[in-house]
Amino acid sequence: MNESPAPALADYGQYETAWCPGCGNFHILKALKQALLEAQLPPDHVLLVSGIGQAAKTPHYLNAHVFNGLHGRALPVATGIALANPELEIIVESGDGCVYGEGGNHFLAAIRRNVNVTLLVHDNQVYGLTKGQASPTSLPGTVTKAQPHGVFSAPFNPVGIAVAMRANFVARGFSGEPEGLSALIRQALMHPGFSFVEILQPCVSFNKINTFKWYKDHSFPLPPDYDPTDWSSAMKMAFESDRLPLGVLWMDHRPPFESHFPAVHEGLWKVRLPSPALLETLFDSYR
Amino acid sequence: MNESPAPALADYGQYETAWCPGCGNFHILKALKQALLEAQLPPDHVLLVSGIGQAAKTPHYLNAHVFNGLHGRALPVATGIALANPELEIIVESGDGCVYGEGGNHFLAAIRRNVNVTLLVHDNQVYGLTKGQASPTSLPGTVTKAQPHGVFSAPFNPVGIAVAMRANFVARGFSGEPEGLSALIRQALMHPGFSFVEILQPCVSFNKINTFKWYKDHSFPLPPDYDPTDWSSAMKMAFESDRLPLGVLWMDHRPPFESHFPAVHEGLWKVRLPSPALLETLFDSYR
Amino acid sequence: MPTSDYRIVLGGEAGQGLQTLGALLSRALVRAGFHLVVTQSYLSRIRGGHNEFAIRFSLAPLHSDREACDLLVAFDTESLPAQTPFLTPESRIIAPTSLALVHPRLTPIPTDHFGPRSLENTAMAGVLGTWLGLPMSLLLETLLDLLGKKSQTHENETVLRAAVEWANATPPPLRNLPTLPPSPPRRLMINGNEALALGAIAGGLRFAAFYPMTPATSLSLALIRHADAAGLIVEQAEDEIAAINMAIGASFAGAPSLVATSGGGFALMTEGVSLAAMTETPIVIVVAQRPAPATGLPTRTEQGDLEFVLHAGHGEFPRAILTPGNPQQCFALAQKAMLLAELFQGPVFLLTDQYLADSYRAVDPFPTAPFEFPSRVSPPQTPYQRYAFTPNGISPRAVPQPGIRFVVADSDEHTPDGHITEDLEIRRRMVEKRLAKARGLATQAITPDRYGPSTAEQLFVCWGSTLGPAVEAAERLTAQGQPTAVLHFSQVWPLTPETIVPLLRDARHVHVVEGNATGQFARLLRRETGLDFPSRINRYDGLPFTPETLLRALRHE
Amino acid sequence: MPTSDYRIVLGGEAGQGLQTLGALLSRALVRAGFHLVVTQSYLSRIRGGHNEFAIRFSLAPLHSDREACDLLVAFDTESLPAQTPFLTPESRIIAPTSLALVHPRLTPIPTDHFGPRSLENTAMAGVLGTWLGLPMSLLLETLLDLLGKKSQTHENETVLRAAVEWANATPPPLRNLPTLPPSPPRRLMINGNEALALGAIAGGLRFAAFYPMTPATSLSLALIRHADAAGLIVEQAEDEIAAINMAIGASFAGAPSLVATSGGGFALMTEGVSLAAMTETPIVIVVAQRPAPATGLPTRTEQGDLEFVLHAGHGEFPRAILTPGNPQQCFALAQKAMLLAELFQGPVFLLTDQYLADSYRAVDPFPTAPFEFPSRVSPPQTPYQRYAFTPNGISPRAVPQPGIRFVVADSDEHTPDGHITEDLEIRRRMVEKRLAKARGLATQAITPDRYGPSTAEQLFVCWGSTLGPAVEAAERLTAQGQPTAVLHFSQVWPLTPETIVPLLRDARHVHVVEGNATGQFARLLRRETGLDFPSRINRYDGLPFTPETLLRALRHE
Ligand SMILES: Cc1ncc(C[n+]2csc(CCOP(=O)(O)OP(=O)(O)O)c2C)c(N)n1
Ligand SMILES: Cc1ncc(C[n+]2csc(CCOP(=O)(O)OP(=O)(O)O)c2C)c(N)n1
Ligand code: SF4
Ligand code: SF4
Ligand SMILES: [Mg+2]
Ligand SMILES: [Mg+2]
Repeated sequence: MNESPAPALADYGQYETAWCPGCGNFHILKALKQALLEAQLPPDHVLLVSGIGQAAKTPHYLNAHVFNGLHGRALPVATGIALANPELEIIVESGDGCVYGEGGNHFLAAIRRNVNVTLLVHDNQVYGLTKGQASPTSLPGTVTKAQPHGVFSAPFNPVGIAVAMRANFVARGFSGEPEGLSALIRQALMHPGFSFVEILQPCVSFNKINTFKWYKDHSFPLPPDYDPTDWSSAMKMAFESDRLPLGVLWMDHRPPFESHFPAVHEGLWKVRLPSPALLETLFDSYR
Repeated sequence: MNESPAPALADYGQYETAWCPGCGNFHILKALKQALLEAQLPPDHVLLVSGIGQAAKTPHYLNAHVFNGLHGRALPVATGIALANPELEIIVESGDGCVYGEGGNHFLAAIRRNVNVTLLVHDNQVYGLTKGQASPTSLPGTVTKAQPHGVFSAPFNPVGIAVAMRANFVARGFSGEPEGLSALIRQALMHPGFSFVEILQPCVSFNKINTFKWYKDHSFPLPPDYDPTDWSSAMKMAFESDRLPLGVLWMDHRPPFESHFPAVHEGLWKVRLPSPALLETLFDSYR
Repeated sequence: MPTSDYRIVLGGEAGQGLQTLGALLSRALVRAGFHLVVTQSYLSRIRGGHNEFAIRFSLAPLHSDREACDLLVAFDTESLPAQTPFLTPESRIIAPTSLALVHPRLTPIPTDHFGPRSLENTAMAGVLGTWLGLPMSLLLETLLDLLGKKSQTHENETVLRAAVEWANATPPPLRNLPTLPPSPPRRLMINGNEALALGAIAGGLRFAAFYPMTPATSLSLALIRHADAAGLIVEQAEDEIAAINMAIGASFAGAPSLVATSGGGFALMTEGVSLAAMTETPIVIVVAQRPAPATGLPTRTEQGDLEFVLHAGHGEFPRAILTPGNPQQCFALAQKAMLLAELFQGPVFLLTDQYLADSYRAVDPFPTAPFEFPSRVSPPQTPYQRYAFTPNGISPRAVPQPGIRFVVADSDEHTPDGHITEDLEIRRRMVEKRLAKARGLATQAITPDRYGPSTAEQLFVCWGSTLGPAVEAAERLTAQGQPTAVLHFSQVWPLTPETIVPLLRDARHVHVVEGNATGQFARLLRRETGLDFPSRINRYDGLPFTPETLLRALRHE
Repeated sequence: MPTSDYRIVLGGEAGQGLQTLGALLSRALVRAGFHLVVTQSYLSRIRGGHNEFAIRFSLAPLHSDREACDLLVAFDTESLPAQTPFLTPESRIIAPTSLALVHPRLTPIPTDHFGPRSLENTAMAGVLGTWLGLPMSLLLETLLDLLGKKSQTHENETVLRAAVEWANATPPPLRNLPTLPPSPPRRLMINGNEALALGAIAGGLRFAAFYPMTPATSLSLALIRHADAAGLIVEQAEDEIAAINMAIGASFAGAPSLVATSGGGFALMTEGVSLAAMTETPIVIVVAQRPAPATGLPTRTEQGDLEFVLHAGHGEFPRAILTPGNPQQCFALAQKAMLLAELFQGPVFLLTDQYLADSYRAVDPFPTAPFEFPSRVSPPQTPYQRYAFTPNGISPRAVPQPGIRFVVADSDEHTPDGHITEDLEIRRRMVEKRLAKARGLATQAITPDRYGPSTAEQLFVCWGSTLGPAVEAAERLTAQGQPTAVLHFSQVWPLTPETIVPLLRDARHVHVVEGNATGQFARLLRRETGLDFPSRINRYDGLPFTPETLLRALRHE
């Protein structure tokens, strides 16, 4: 697929952002570019899909094709794109509110469907862009303007659910460790089918609990001998909640959804009108 | 709460249904009435909420208060009702398409929120009312008019996900064993917080794979010494897929969501206009 | 009462094989060269309940069903009371002997002599087909085609043969039958949804996503049947929101795309409609109406969502709404909708209803003449501006692919290169750019069709599926010396007052005919033309208009 | 240029404490007895970007903001170019010395002499407050109230005192200041969303569900602040679909309920709107508009969703749409909306926009006069029919509770007892029953308010938040010898032609003023009254109307 010259870091561009100084998103952006570079994916082969939120602004800050859609709806858009043009490297990038809140049903469906898409969730455990309400991953007791007596709902464990559903590739990274993160993103990009990287991302403006330091103190790298193809140990790791393991937790090798459709491979995006003869055949099925 | 005389089975009424002869729904309806009777819940203390589908017609076939809402949206309706009037015994009754398909996001949120509602899902692994398309629980390879080459998506395991999310009460019943089922429903009704009973329900018209016999052959009762308060064995059981365990898989005792709100207990449903003095106090917060 | 055509009503419970019998008979009638209209009345359940399948056939083209029943074929006891209002002294009734029905004009059919109860419908097809004059070979061939790869072929054939033999030996009780056409032309028996599916394929469709909802599901199922042959992908989504967003994604990537749903599912899509408009992504949205609000009556018909579809989606943007009146228009307008969406890069609607979706007609094969699809910007074009300002608001379209730098689409307000902006001067210009496309859409608007004598002083104004009943009612009135015409809108938006007003001003008595309670189209006409038509004929009990409803409404005026 | 009022613009980056400074100053001005209008212009980001906070205050009541800037307080370098078009020769500029701004009429303020950079805004408040004539005690008390339980109280006080001392010793550069009012009345400083929240509470609200969306979120946050005192539950839902369904559930169970959202979130609620109508469940839906389609401009204003809200939801059913023009109307109409929803048992809308939602006014305390809430059927009533047929379409309402047999609500078409039916005669009657409520709603419709001389030949017609700018523009025109009036619709649906047409026919020159590009309300007026007003004044760049915009539009006509 790659006919363009090998990309350099500069090809991914450099843009002014609307993020707060010190925001965890900066490192994720950097890690993403690094991963694209290492995977040798030229920007015009990459398509970024996002929803709405601070995380979801990421696609505007590097060179690539972009579809920045509705809050919560990036995954179905990416599914449609993946079926229409499987030659593109499709990355979905959004926040915890977008993917696990508004878009929760699509998260489940995307795991089940297994289209060849990489999902990067910037999980800051808060709704950043709308100024600090609780998100599905906020810890119980978290006090916000919208939850003045603290959060009462149990937090959603995206990594746990993804492993439990045997998603094709499940990893957790930390924006405070961009090197490791970029390696995870690269692996996710290379893995066929649906790949999911949950990224711990400090929000310096609205999340005073899950800070850089908190994440540092509450995470650890998976041991070197960890086997991500062993589902029962993956389940154990994925449900660790005191300290969060970082790395590739689980991978499977289900055939990507697209592989079931011959039409995908000719490229649905290449408009092709049916011949009169074909239409007549279709008509005949109504006689 | 129970001020009415002890109910008799006849109090729950007897109605003509629109179901196919032989449908698994009949036994569920029977088991539900039996459970209400055993739990000594008079019909006017019971409120049934449903979505749209064959299963979701159940509330029309017995005596109770009813809100038969939109496809997929029974759980949020029930949440609102539970907060407005916690005196009512609230039961949500719908199909697999309704709860895990259209309503998937609410299923996740309801587990996290833990309102005092009992959810009964009639899981026939198919969309019955719309004539036989695949549902989220359809087995891979199932051929339907809408999936002529068979289902490609991985099936959703509702019981697995509910246990993984530590839902407050998780059980699986089988409409072919109405006695056991009614006992499960009764336990679910008595358990505070969110209780979920997944019910295996043959659809004789559209599901030719998961028949009565198939369910019989592919299920087994949990062993008598099974401990539903041990999460790791619950996880193991909940992810059994060759043969499906029947019984209470897991229970927890998180405080119901309602318990966090003092206003719930006075009853939001009793309309109460604020006094002029109270309003003046509120006004003063804007000076 | 015209005698050149004949109408049969099959009545019975869901699950009794009514549809198979109906399909077999009507298909055989079409193959024999008859024109025909088939309507179905069914309940929202899988088995039981009284359902009806009505076949009206004729040598001459038909516009619509009618009410009178020439032959009632009863499989349940409810059929008789249900149809009694529509029986005439000439009407006849047949029923399996086993039903033990009693009626002076009844002929019982010993269907159980020909085979098992489960094949009663095949037996009835043999008897009835023969009495209608259809040759055994035609009945058998049609039966075998319908059974397809299903089993029991041999058993069915035996039953059919026995029934035909008996019928040939029995004096037919039927009266006033049209004679068999001499040389049968090649015609299709097709319903509105199937015709829409074929039209969309002919218009370049490559991707569709759907969530099942009556009466739209059968459109997606028709696409699925043709998917392999036509190179489509049709995906059942987790919900309607996913369906429209998938289709928008596929379309952004270059695949002409469609979604089909009914009112409640469409309600969930309205945010996506607005997204398609903002990102300027082509999409065709089929809304097959049924009685609402909310779940309403899933298997019945209504035209209650016109204003909703016209204004669905937050913010302001152009759209087109096509409202075909019969399967021929379904095909042509679905093809046109695909083109309009691609040309104007935004949402285009096909607004139909259960009646049109489900009722079958015999039609000549649709035109397969070459169809021009707009071409796209191809690489390299550096830098590419997805939303370049142009006088007509249409920016040259590229789809994301290697070599183009870059195709960027945004649901936020954006600069011409597609990136998010909060510059308010650009905002203003982008609003104007998007709205400029309305002018182009207006130039492509379909002029309403006028049917009936040019001298008519009485005019039925209608849209969508009411075409047929209105035309037949007008013909009957004209024949009775009350010259009546029909003005049918197969596109209800945009409306072009310059062309419409003269057509409306001509008539002295205008009746706006709509399958809703509040007269939505009449209101829209007033808004757009200033013309107010106080005479409204509305139906909102879930049944389609018939010519007779219109005639009665005029009498009661 | 009126001199009886004064306008200050604070300009700076998000995160610089602009809002705290603005809140402190404006609150102190209100406590001092001034009338005031505060508007904010901010970007969709948390830090950085040029934002503005404008305070216009006066001894006389104010209707609206205006454009000219009497004093610019600059915290960033972008403030000066941004405000230059609005500076007059009398205007003054102040800025922290550290910004090193250069301008002939600039007075630099040595804010870093009074405390650390992080408390620059407190320092500026001390200086500016003093120069505006506000006593130290008032500034300090207001500061402490604002800080509330926050820390740094002591440090802030020190800075404030130092700044006030310096300002007292420095000749004030400000010109043409209004004098301090003699005896300050008790007034609230409140924005549209807060007033809606209070009005809803006064109207009996007990439950609200929401999903955050600018500019609606602050309404739910205001409810949350008052929840414990007023005995409400306000739940953040997993999405907007859940929000409206929760509210419908709570309302069905008896709790008067509300949801607040903006266009995109509302799009997701439209199926729920239809559900509320079909189940006849009271619900108040607040739609705070922002520029669309799709995500659009989240922090800006527009009136682009009128037609969408008017027709949202599949099927036909009555609704009311209230469109308050200022915080007083927000309070009164939110209260009325709660009542209308309960009386007519269905969806009632409050349609506002970012401008009204976010801009503050000084208002007299709202009326707390007793408010009558409809009573409900209480047990026992056997058997209870939720949807009993009545002449006005309103069925006596019971809520589910022990003793009542049974309260059954259904989204399918239903019999009077609430159970699903496919009987088409009942369908027809239920349609008529639901629609009958439209007549009752019409009797309760608010007549539009007319402002200005009765002799005026020129009339601005407007709705919602355009009230203020229109009234001020009309006053200025009238003062300039061009008698102009305003007809403001604080309810846009239902419209009652009998009352409206005479009000509209009077004027010779009618200009329909709307914050959208296509003139939605003008179209609606034509549809409902037949009157067509070709003169339209539209704004759609994301900014609110100002009196000046209207005057300029007239000059360019
Ligand atoms: C349908 C809809 N509902 C709500 C919003 C408002 N909204 C914008 S971003 C956001 C939450 C963002 O949270 P998250 O996805 O966690 O992203 P973050 O800003 O934290 O990166 C919300 C609720 C919207 N744009 N659309
Ligand atoms: C918004 C919406 N989408 C689609 C439908 C159509 N619909 C009705 S029932 C149903 C599926 C029912 O499947 P399930 O929930 O499994 O119930 P079952 O009939 O199998 O008991 C669907 C898709 C609808 N009523 N509303
Ligand atoms: S609000 Fe939080 S997530 Fe958003 S840019 Fe600022 S620090 Fe980052
Ligand atoms: S279609 Fe299936 S689920 Fe529905 S009533 Fe018939 S057997 Fe039961
Ligand atoms: Mg977040
Ligand atoms: Mg099902």
